[in-house]
Amino acid sequence: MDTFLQLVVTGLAVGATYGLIALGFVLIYKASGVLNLAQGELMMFGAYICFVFSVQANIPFYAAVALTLPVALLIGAVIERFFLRYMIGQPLISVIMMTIGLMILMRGIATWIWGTEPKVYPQVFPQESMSIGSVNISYEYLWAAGLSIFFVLIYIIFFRFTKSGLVMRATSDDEHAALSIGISIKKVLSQSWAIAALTAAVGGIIIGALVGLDTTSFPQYGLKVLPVVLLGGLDSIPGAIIGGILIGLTENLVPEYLGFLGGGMEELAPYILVLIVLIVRPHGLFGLKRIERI
Amino acid sequence: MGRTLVKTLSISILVIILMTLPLLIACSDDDEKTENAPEELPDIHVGMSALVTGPYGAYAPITWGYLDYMKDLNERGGIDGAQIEVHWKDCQYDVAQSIAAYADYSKSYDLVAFTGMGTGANLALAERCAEDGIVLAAIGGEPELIWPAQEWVFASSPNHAIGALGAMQYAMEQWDEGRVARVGIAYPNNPFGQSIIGPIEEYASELGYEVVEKQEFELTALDAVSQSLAFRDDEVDIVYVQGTAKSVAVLCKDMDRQGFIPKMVIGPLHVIHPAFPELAAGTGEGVIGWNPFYLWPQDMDNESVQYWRDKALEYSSGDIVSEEDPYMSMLYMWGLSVGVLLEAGLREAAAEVGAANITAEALRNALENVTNFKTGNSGFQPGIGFSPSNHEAYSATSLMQVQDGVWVRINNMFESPWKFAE
Amino acid sequence: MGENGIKLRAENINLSFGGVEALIDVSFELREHEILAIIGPNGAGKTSLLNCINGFYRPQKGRIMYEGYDLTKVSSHKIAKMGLSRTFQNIALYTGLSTLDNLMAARNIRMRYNVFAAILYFGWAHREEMKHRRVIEDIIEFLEMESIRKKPVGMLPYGQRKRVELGRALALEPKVLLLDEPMAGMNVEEKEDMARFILDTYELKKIPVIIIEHDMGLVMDIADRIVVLDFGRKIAEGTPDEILANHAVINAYLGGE
Amino acid sequence: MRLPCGIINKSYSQDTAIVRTNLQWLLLVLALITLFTFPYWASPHWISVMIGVWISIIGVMGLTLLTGYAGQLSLGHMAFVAIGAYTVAILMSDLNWPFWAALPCAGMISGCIGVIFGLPSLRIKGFYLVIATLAAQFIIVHIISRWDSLTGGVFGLSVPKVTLGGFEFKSDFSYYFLAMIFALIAILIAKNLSRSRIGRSWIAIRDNDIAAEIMGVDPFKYKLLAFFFGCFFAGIAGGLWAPYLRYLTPEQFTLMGSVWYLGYMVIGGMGSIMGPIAGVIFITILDEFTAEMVTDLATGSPVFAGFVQASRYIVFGLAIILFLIFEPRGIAHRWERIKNSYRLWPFSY
Repeated sequence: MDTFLQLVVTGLAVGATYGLIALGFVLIYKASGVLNLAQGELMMFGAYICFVFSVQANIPFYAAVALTLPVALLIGAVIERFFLRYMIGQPLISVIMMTIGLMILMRGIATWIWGTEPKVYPQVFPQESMSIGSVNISYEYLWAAGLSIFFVLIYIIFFRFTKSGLVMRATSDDEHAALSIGISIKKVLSQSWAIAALTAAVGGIIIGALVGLDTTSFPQYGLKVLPVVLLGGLDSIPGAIIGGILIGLTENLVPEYLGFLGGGMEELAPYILVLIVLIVRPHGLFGLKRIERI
Repeated sequence: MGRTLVKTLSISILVIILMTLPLLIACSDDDEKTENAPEELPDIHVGMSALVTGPYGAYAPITWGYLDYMKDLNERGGIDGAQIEVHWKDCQYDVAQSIAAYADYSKSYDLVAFTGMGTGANLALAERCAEDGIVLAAIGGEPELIWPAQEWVFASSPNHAIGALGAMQYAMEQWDEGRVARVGIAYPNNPFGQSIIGPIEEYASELGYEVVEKQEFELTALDAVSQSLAFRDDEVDIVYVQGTAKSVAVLCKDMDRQGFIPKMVIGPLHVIHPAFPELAAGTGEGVIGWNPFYLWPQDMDNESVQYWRDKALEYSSGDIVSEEDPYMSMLYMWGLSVGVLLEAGLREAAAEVGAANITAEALRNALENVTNFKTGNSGFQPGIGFSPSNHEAYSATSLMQVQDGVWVRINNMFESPWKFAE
Repeated sequence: MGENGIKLRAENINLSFGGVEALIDVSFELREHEILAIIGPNGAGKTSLLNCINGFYRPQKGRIMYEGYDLTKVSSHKIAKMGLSRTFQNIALYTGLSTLDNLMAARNIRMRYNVFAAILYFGWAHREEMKHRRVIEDIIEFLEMESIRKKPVGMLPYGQRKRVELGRALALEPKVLLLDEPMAGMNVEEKEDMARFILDTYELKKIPVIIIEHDMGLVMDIADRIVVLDFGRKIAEGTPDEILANHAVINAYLGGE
Repeated sequence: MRLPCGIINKSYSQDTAIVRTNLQWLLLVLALITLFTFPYWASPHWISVMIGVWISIIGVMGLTLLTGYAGQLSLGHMAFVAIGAYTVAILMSDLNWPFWAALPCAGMISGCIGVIFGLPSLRIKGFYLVIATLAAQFIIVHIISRWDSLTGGVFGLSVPKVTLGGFEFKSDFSYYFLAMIFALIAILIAKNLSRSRIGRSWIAIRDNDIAAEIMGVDPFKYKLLAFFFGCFFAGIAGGLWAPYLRYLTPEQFTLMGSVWYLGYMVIGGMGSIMGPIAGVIFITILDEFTAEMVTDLATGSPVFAGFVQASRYIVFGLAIILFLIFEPRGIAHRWERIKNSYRLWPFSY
């Protein structure tokens, strides 16, 4: 029972982080209908920029994070303006290929600037852990989960109550209708990429604080959350966080209780789970199911 | 209309350039060949499927080390005047690309030796080399390549299992609790992770400890709670983690948080990265890793290390051998060690058949006669030697430990006590 | 064949999406030889009714009888094989294919050669392709589409795409033709052409036609009978003259009380 | 497709033929002569590169049928290549089957497993389907790397050589012909499928799946057929890789490999048979070029090692991005346009 609780707590915390990363995918999908495979690279860039500020420029960590966010916004907007803008109206799969091109280019630039050696943030989160009964929860995971949930709440508020949020929601709902009431789609696209890059940067910083940075394995965390995105539904913000938590739990509980199926089940279990869920609900748990018309 | 025309033209030109590229490249290859033709002694050709870019690009210093060693060897006069020509291509750890490079070089030149990067590539190359009769000068790594000794495969430095066994021996020497020590292994499911399990388990019966828990642990895992719990529940005394600096740090942190502190944590040579103590945030204290070379800040005044430090700056690879980055320096040395192996074999072969007549067959036979070979500046590793039953250059390692947040060498090179080869 | 000259009979169709009721208790019948128009304001459920006939929507209640089968229990592509063919309100062509191939794609259900023949192509498959090509060329000629035969339909103007759709529907060799606003968004000239094609088809092939159309003048001209839908209910049925005189219809259209 | 002035179709079969004009016949014959004599005049380097090209063309052709024609996005194609490769390897080494019997088996097994992973496509559409193929990628490679007794686990297994009568396909020289002939057959089969009722039905499903079903295309049958052929081709490609590499390890079949297959297809142009051929050739040449560049950079004067390590990524990434910006519909599309403008020259109407 203790083990179970311990794993549940870890799963929740790691899952919340997955959820935050998944959010980046969802934001871009909602605005432009594109699955951005370069999300892991956006994460890496955010994390490294924060590294530059906090370690190389010796700025206190939280100030460094605050400085990173506008840079990340800018990176997102620049990528949209100079790369994705040319792909408007092209077949979707070409657009996905564009994100693959970006993924390779960004890896190259990061390797060029920061090399392949692992880098470490100064100690960000307290290393101690808190004990509740027999369950140890490390502050590190608590912080990661807390920050993730904090950001998700901010997004929900942003989309509910701000004008830009409303405009972005309107656009994702019906591009033509949005166009006809004078919304600039280009502006919305650029905003959503900027916000997605910001989300990715926050996710990258959290993961960087958990396990350290490098240019070779770090981008893999981007693709690792694909099942999360699809489980929650490609266009659902709460879906991203709930999907993240479900996958986090699966990854932690499966090796313990289904370990007899062979090692490494934690890698497969998310995919199998998502596949089963999708067969029952083809648009994910919270994805919008549109009535098909002809 | 004008715009589409420009677009059409530019694309057509691009296509034409791309179509003619192969021709150009093919021609440039020919030029190189004719340039080198008027030498008196024929060149000795060796090949390499190198690793510079791609997802495993972190291992690029190995390639630099190897290339620099060959450059240095040529500057020192080659093998009795015969120059060595290295043919290499960046294969990105990819098996198919490595095979293609091998097929190309082995067909185009009279190769005496080839070097591959990556387990899959080396295992595949071993078969081809054996068939074609070309020496495979392997870069450390995989015990599967040399245990048992294959006719054409020679390893330049100790493999993962040798290091692991050396570290286990040290652990047993320190063990004084008067009962059988319980060992847990965490490993990723790839050749790097799997290759140590068999040897450690077999070695256990000899040294009197017991492997009680084996946990899979991915190199990119975000947390290691379930592994930590498993080790805690099984009351493991010694944890062997086959991982990178990052993944070992994740495990150390999570074990610490679960209030489980094993007597000893041992990692492979990848763990002795200067960033590790910081990555593990204080929980890495006392972790042991092994190192097959004499190279650490303490050893920077080592004559040989000094020599290579200068050479690395002079040649193509920049500031690689330095106090700041001993891990990169170690990878560089790893590459150098292949050069040492080849030099040893080629010198021996030249003595036997003359530098002009060195063939792959001659190199192979010569290598098996090498004993305790050291070049003037190869003091970064023990002397190397081979026998028909042992194709491993040497099987000595030294151990490093994190003390007060930095890696410190805790013993000198010592011969790993136990070999599969014999 | 259907009893008493009835080709297709819809009985008490009820269809709802979530809480929204799209069709409520709609019944009608299509006779062996007639053009039946379905009219009604936007959102009255006209297209939904056709979608039910095609098996794309499954009504919660009711049945649609055709040649002794209940269409609500047959899958869409089998319904097409049974001879019900249609055009779509928002053009639903295969944009990546040429006009010719769009029509040939519809011939799929009449082709017999199997996968292995397709792999070899020469021989059986080729012979059959050529046989069907002849049929398609007749339709192309009939609809006067020779000049756009090999153009990708994605590049065609709106009016021509509508025409290609009609051609594709005819390529199925239908026994019943369902046309969903075939003349929407066309100019007068194009409408006249299209009306002529529809009437010619009707005369030539002797098949019943269901047509959804907003242009009342046109409907009155070509339809034999009219069914009027409003908010998912059938409010009237009859000959054009009867419909013109029907109060419920006038109310629905003019918003009277 | 437009024809040069003066060419008149006299029959429907003439109108649908692949090779139409004398010039085309001439080009075809010249191309075939070039391909068949290639190993006699090309350097060993380019022969080995071309073997890779031929085999990749087969695999990418499968993906083109599945994704380009039938519109079912697949991110797990490499896994089916792996099935083909391991099937051939195991049949040849454990059961001593001849290659010629093992290869069709590899295709069939790969195709059938592809159909199993294609079943969700009947309910899941668009990007959501990515997960089914992604699951295929992970599950299949997972099983291969753990079924030690059959596949040799993570350490892999070696594959015997291909023999025909007494002849051994040992050198690249002979293997080139083997790979090329299978690739040419694959191209022909793909072309035939694409212009038959099956290809048209696939495009119908891709362009408008609802209309396709209402107009009589059975989505169940044709989607699964697409998965079967897509994976069958992948299996054949794998089956040809195995005896060429002569050693298989699970790490050869990565997710990035699958992503690259998509890359070949998109760069070449989806939905055309020319596409995969052009895409594979373009990316392979680019790859060779960047590898050459790394060698040049590193053996020249002292350079910044970090840049060398990054150079291949940067050049490759930039090339793909620029290509997509200027020609998002792929090389095949550009080729068609060049051809058309050439044919109409000087009278463009």
